[in-house]
Amino acid sequence: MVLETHRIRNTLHINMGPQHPSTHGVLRVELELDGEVVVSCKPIIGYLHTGIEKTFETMGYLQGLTLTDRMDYLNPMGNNLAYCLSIEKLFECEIPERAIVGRVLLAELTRINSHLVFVGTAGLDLGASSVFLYCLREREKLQDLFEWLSGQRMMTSHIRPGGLASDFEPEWLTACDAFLDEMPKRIDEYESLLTNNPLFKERMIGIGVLSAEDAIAYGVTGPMLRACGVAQDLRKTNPYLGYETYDFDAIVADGGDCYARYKVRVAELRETVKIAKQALKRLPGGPVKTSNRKVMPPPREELGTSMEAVIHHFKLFTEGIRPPAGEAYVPIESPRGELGFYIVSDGSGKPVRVHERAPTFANVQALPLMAEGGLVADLIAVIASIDPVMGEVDR
Amino acid sequence: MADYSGLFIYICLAAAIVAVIVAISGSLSPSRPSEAKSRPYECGVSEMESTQHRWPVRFALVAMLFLIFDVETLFFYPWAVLVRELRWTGILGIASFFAVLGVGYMYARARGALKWR
Amino acid sequence: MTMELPVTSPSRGGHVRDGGPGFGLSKLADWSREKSLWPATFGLACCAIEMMAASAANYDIARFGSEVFRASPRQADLMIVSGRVSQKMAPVLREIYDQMPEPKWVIAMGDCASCGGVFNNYALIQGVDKIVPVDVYIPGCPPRPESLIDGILKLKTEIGKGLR
Amino acid sequence: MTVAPERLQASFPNAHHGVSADGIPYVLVRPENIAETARAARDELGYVRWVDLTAVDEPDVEPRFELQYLLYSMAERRWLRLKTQTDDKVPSVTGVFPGANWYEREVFDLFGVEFEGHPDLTRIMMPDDWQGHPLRRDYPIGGEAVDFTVTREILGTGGGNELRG
Repeated sequence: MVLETHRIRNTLHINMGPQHPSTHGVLRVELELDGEVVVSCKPIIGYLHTGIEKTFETMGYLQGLTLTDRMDYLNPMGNNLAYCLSIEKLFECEIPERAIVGRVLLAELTRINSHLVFVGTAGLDLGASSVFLYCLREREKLQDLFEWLSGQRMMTSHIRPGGLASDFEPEWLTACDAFLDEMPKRIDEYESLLTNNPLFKERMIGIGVLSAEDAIAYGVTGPMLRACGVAQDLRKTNPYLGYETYDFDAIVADGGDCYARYKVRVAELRETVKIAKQALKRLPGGPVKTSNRKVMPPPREELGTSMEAVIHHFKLFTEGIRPPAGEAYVPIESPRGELGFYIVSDGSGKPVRVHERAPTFANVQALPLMAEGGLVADLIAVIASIDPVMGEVDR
Repeated sequence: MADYSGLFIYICLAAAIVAVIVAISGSLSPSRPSEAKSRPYECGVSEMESTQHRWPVRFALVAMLFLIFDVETLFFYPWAVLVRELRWTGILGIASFFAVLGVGYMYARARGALKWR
Repeated sequence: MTMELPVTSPSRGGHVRDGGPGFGLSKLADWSREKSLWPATFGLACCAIEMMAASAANYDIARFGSEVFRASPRQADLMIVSGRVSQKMAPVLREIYDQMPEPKWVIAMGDCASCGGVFNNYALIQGVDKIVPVDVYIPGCPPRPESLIDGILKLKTEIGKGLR
Repeated sequence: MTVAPERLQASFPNAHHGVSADGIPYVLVRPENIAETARAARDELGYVRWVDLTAVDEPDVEPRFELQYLLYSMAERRWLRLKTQTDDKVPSVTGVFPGANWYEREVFDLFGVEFEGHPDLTRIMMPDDWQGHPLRRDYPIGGEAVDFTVTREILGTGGGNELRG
């Protein structure tokens, strides 16, 4: 057996592929390793490309709403909200006060839902498997609330263009209040497990450092950008839904490493509970659906009396909603960053183009900046700290 | 000849159990070698390149250090079982054993053998 | 892009009952295979989050022997395809399936894995049974953890009886 | 929320200006000087944060693709949209904004717009051997016809596959 001599290279070229326990979905990373040190790391995406933006163009606007739930499946109501805000901006339609405050409440509850999965999986990736079970215990309570409200645990589609799908029941509000009262104690539990755990700190502090300039130039947003010391939170810088009237502070940490990102997200969990409680307290009465008949169908009882309502009802349910021609992009602050739907409409029932500005698409693109030079085990911590959701990266 | 029959039975029993387990699993599990199964598992993507090439010596160093200190803990077991009977002489003996290896550990740590970079 | 299915018929799910040495040993084998079905982590999309919820404290599929999610296909005997399978992911899924030792079974969790679901377009494999033989299809988008447990239990009873 | 168009008009005299329905001003420039416009927007006007790039395909309009670049100014907390219209070629802006790398690869992959000067212009979403650019309007939606009994009777056994193209 002739031992064929081949080029002597001292770097090992391996593939941390789509099916990997700690790539948070189907992210593939091609690694060039010199021993344990990552020499070059090239993220490859597309393994969950679902052609959602093409499917939008074959559906009406209201049907497209169900697609938004499945893009960032950890933040379904946030996606619905961004989609609806862009459509309502095209319509210039007025949303009743109760729907606005209700949307803030639901968006913040979804933020808790998403950050709980982050804390759970960040611990799980670094070997702390009990935190995962604690976090998902609270998340189950939250999902029961969502299911009670909208009938679906995850894909709620509860925020519709023009308001909400249905009103809040008083008992639901009290149950939600009880859940929010209990959350701060739970967050202390998670913090007691992870935050000052020497192993956790050893694995996270000083790992995967990202400078503020790189983050801004690469379009990184959300907790990753705030962890680099940049106070960029759309709820504060470009408030929507009346966020300027709520008293909370945007968490900014410096250091730009994995631990700073973890701290920003956990502190944000506490702020989110505060906002949700304020939203619950100030939830006004009144309808949750807009009176603009081009967007929302008239209530059932009105159909019996006014012919005009029947015409609106008929047009809405045959051609769907038809926003005036134009383009709109109204971003929100999703748990991962700036999330917005760029919708181009030509006045017909089907959109010309719906493009989702996914925050983690830019965040994952910055992975090589953080991972190169570190060890392989640090790459796992960096991917966990990015908290990517491949559903919205690959769309 | 001191009574070694106990040890002899123990060894036969161990060998018998192993033989039974191997026999049952060998006969029951269907073995269907296929071309895909022989390929190395690399997270689902077919193998990038051959893996026969040089890898850094640090891996060997870490393996040796592990071997030494793992075997060291092995020697604690017999002492731990008889800790009461051995009393002070036992503790003295194991302390000296531990001290010698402790010095070795300190030296390795001071030389930075444990740090990867 | 459909690949040729393996020689074992889908109803067998790749586990060919070769009879074994009679006197009930194969019955013992079926019983033991049923009791500890170790799933391979094949979380793709939203259904993976529901699978995580199923393996967490509230629904806990560990009660049925699926405690540990094996990362490598070598040690797994059940592949739960949870999520949508894109064109780029199909050869990877097929490779993982091939690298799993027999006996192996496949659960298509959710509409996207069973039939492409709401995404009837160019990007997805319309149903994972186009590339691997599937034993249990679980409807739902995403299916509740209870329906995942129900699917696993149905598969277990079939394995126990040696039908699959 | 609209920036004073004069300030924009001053820095980009020969460009077409406007404000979209969402109040974000846009500057329509010719494809060849998109890079300079981006550099000017970043350096002079302070739009330092890269936000988004996508394309809109209008098959019956002469320059088929309209590229939408979205930037954000941290100081003034405002967005700015740069637009260019092209049929196939556009210079890449990865020199000005490194964040544009994946976005340009995605537009190349799904629309087929070439970005000259892009470090690694390959497919990012679709498999590497994929034919065609899916997000073009003339690209069929694909998938397969759902085999309802209704479609089977009306359209014969085909079940409406020809609709799918």
